[in-house]
Amino acid sequence: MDAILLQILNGLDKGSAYALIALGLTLIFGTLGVVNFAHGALFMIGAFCAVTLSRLLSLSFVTIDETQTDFLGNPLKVETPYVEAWFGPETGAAIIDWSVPLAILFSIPIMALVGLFMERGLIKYFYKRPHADQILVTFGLAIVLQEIIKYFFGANPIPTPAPDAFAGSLDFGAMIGMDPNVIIYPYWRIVYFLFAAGIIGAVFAFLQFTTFGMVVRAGMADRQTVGLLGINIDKRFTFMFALAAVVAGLAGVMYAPINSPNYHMGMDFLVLSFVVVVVGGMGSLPGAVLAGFLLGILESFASMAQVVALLPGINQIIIYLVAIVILLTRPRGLMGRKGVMES
Amino acid sequence: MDILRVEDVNKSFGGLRALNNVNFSVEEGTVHAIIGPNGAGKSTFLNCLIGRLIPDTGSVMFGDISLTGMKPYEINQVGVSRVFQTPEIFGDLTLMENIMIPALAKRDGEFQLHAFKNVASDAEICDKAMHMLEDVGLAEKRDSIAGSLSRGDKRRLELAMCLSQDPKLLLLDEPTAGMSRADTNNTIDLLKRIGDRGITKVVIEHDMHVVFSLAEKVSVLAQGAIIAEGKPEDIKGDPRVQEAYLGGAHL
Amino acid sequence: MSLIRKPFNRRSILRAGALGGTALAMPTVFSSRAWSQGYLNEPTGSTVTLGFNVPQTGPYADEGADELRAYQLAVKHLNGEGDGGMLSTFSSKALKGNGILGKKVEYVTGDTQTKSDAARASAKSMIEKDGAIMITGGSSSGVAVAVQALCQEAGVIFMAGLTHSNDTTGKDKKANGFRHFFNSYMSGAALAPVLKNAYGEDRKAYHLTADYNWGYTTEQAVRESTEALGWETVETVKTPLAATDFSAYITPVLQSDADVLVLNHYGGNMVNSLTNAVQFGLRDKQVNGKNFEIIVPLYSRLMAKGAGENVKGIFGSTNWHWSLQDEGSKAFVKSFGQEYGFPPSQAAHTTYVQALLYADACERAGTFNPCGVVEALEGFEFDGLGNGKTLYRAEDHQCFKDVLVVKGKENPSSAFDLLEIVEVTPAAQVTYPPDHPQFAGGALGTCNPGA
Amino acid sequence: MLGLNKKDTSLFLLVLVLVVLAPFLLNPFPENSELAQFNAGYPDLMQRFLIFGIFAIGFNILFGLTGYLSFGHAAFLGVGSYAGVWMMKLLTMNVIPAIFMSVIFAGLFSLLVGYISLRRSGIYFSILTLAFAQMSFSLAYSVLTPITNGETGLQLALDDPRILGVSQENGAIPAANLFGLAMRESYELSLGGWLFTFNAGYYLCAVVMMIAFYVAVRIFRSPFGMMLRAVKSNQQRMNFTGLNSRPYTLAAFVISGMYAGLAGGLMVAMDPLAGAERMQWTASGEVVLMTILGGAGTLIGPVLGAGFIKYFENIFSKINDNVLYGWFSALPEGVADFLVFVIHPFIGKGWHLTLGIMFMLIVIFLPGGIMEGVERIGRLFKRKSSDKDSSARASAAPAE
Repeated sequence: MDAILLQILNGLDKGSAYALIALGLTLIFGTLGVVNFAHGALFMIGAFCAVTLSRLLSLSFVTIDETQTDFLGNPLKVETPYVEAWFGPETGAAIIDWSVPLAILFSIPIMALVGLFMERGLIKYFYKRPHADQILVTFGLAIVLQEIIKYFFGANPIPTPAPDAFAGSLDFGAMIGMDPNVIIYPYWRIVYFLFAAGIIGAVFAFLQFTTFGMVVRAGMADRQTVGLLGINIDKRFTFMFALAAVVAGLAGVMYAPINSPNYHMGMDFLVLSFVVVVVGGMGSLPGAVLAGFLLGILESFASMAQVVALLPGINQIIIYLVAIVILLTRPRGLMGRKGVMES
Repeated sequence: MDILRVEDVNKSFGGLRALNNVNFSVEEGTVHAIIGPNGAGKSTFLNCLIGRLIPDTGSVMFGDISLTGMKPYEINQVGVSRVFQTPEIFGDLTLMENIMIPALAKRDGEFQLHAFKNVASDAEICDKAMHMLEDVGLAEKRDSIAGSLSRGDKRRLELAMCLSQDPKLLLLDEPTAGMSRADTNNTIDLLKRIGDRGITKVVIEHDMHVVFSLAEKVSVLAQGAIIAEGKPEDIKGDPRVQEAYLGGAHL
Repeated sequence: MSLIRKPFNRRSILRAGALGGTALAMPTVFSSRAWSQGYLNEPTGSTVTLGFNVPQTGPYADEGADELRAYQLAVKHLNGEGDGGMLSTFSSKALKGNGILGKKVEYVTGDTQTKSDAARASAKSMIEKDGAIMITGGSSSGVAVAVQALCQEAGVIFMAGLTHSNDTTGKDKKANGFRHFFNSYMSGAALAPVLKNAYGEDRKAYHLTADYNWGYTTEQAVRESTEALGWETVETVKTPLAATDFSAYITPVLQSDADVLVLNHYGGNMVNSLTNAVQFGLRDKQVNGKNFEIIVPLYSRLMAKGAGENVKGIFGSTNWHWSLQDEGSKAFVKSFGQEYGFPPSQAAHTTYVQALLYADACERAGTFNPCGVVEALEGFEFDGLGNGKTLYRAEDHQCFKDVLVVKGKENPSSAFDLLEIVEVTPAAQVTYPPDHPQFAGGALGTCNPGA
Repeated sequence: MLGLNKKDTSLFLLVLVLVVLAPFLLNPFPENSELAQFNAGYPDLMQRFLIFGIFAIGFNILFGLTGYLSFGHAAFLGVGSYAGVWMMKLLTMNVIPAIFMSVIFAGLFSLLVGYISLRRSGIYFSILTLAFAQMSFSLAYSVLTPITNGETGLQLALDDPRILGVSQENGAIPAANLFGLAMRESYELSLGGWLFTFNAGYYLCAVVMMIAFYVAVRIFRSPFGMMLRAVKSNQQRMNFTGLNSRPYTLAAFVISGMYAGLAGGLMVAMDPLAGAERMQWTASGEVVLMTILGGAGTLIGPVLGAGFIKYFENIFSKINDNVLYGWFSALPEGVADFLVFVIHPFIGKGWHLTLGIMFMLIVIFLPGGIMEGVERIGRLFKRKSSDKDSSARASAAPAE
């Protein structure tokens, strides 16, 4: 029982990452009709926003300490971050400690700009091109982006811890009257889940309750008609692309403490998030969210030792298996409209 | 003798009853027109005939073959061809190829793995395609890409594609929609000419000029049901038809 | 960064005889066994070309970059430039700093991409196009085994780089291949006594194992050696290589009554699984009245860096560490540090030493002929290259030397000071008979000079 | 000739000449020159050009003609490779049975995958094939290790049975051969400063690839090929024309799967090891890139695309700073340093970056791939030589 509860928690957590990426992916597909293989790279860039900010905050000046030596026997160079010098050691250390949450603010303008440049500089020329061309050019872009990141940050994962306040974990079991230590869950993962839920809610509310959102939703349903109404849909779509980039980027920022960011983390998520989008239904926002959580939970269950003992290797293929079954029985996905992308 | 007999066909989409107990038959060798206002269910009806839609109830008999439940290509293989309202052609292929494909389908059946034959050296099919193109006056464009044709030419091409299969029954969905008067007349002439080959035709048409020039019998479809049937001149005066068209002045 | 300014001439003089414009057709020698006629890619000019095949793209690119740095340093030292590094501490004095056998050392580089296929393609191009006489490098066992087999077939020497799976010198051993790195068995054998001292004899271990070959051999080695001292293995679970979030594998550990978690993971897998395990508070847990502990059998400094704070206090084993205080290690750290500004990783040490050992073997054999080199390396005992007295065993071409048991440092003084040496396990304690069950099957075959 | 029309015959002969003379054409630079770095005329790479050429030709039969974008073709190549190595382990080192079984197994596997995946079209079909390929890869890498040898890759051993051959000769695994002619046997020809290598394996690949190319041309020009193009153009119309598109697409899928198996079989014939990574989705993506880069739906485009990518992978990844300094050794030190600094990110470990940029440029400016570029240059040339041709373009046709 508690094992199952824990796996559901795991699944929700993993699912919220899938859902956030898939949400942006399907937003871009639904509004712009573009299959964006570079979306995973946006997630990765988000994570590296966190890395960059923490590096910026730890920028240091060097003093030479004659009393100590480094590994070569030379006098030790002691690095002191500027923020510690400016705000005093304690406040400075706290600022560095909180670099991941601070990176949320830092990443929003950056991701919006990245999204803007991508859409205006490249994607907009591909609206009318075949999906294969879109896939190819965005795939090329994804490679270029990740190689640039690799050039500056290296291939090794870079630890980017959450603030100390979120270290440790919450004893869920004890809260609901079970034995202590049976169901514990890290604070940061709970934060991640809540954050994801908040972002998803905000995107939905935005689309639901603003005029802008209404136009975009109308555009998703029927682009030509909205265009005929004299509404400049292109500008709004550019905004949507930037928004999708910000959502992916925020997902990345907050993910950085969970898994140390590395340059290929986007590619690792790319295929999965496509499967999520297709299972949810191409162009369906609620579908993407639902499928994200569903696949996250299924994946968690499939990794249980008892399940693997029964079906060896199931943890490796469960997502694909689900995708195949869904596509064969319900080709439009869980919540998709009929006929989308069926060429 | 009836070549096509439709009995009690019903078709609903959600709550909308598109076809309501339709009974309909076509006599072999005749031209039968179906008219009706927009949304009367004409295209749905045709779609039920060619297997694009499956009727909820009722039967469609072609000669003594039941078409209900057959796949579109099977229906075509027994001799039913259709010209669509917006021309359905192979836009990326040349005109010759557009005709050769149906001709091959007619000769070789629904699937044939001719991976090593050279299509250009198949004299029978090439000749046939060439003749068809000449028939519809597109011979000089034989090597053009079909997608680049004008709308009128596309219609003629699609007609030629269907004719190259020597169908027993040809279904035409508004063959002159959107054409100029001159083009329309050309098409009427063309359809009359092919009438000589003894192909039974069912025409859905808006343009009464076309209907009265071609049809030997007319059925009127309104709100999913056949409300009148008879010779063109009888239909002209039928008050129910007048009403269905809500003062359709051109009657 | 130091750059060696040398025009790059492949096999320049080798073909000199044909330079007059005369056309001659000659059969090459890839397969026939006529040994006395020479051997594949015999250097006949004034230079000799070595092939450095390291991961330059993919997740191990940083490790590959460090390997390449070490190789370049080794080439410098072999050619008599720089401070000579370990040449002065090496017990064999055959190398004189004038290249190998008087020929200047040149090198070509390639990208293994950490894929068997790509690594073989890259090695082949070095052998076929650039005339490399020896191939070395790599950062995974799959690649090592695949390239080793290729070198055996082609008839060049392979010095294996980073490869920790038992199979490289076990069931997949080859006569033309040598491994300086330690292996899964040695990790288990070195760790077990230390773990017993630190955590006691009555422990219940839970293994998470990367679902591929290296994971299997490491799990087996650690399991067998810990069980031998009384530990119980509660559960072993295989995790997909592609996994990034290990929460679904970590939480069941909480549910079991295990009090030790063994992470048979390497690279990104290890960084993520360890980070996740620490996040889930495993280390703050008390089970069976004992502190819950985590063990990472194979450590590397680069991975430790990726895992950050999470490695603190966690035991593992490593091949070599820059804080070793023997003369050889000190000389190497100094010369590497001066060149590049930071201390070398174990990958750098392994590859540097292998380049030197190959060169030394050629000198001692008096030939580049792979069969001569194999003879010179088999059973070779030496000292002064770090890790104390070292033996290249003839039976399986595995290197036997001291193994380091390390632990994540609590108070690192720099970005490189992440591990502290807990114990230097003497070679005798990690030595096993060549027919040990974990290494069963396979045969060296005979050396192939490719000619 | 051989049932091809004049234009196809000349294309075929052109490819034949290129393939036969490749050892010369790919080694344009003398051995000792700095530019020798760009020579590609060594056996392994030349074999790879042809093998991936075959793979791409096959993929093009599916994607170029029917428009079905499979993201799982690498799985068939992988299955073919495994089948091939197993034949060499169990039966004989003669490559013929190995290649034969590769094609058969890949064909069977593609029949299974195709039968299921072709129930859907568009991106759903792509995802289905992707899912199958990723499952094959994941399982081959882990659970199926007893059959595939997982991470390491399936390889030959000294104690393999080899019923029709010998397990070992003088302590070595016997060489892959064609009735005694070892695949790795080479002849080298020194001409002035140039060195040319003629490799037995390469010429076996050449023969197989010419047959594969010939078959592809025949398929393109056959009624079957026309039907496949009809699938891409308008599947609706096809169905209403009395044609069952499913067996056509399935046949195309299986044929291209067999091509992939053939490529896999040749790969192990040249180098007897089958690694699981060849089944990964990125490997499938690679053949998609090859085909589109070269020009989908064209006859030789995919071969050019395959050559392009393999050249980058093998030549650019091997250029390091040391080599750069060699090139610029004549220049003043500062200039050389600067040039190396500028070029450094794009070579060696940066070859992925260069490749990514090339993809983008080609897709943006040449949607029809390299073949469109060739055609454009050709047109430019034509316009210059004779103005009267400028209007006559329409019939240059889609299938070149």
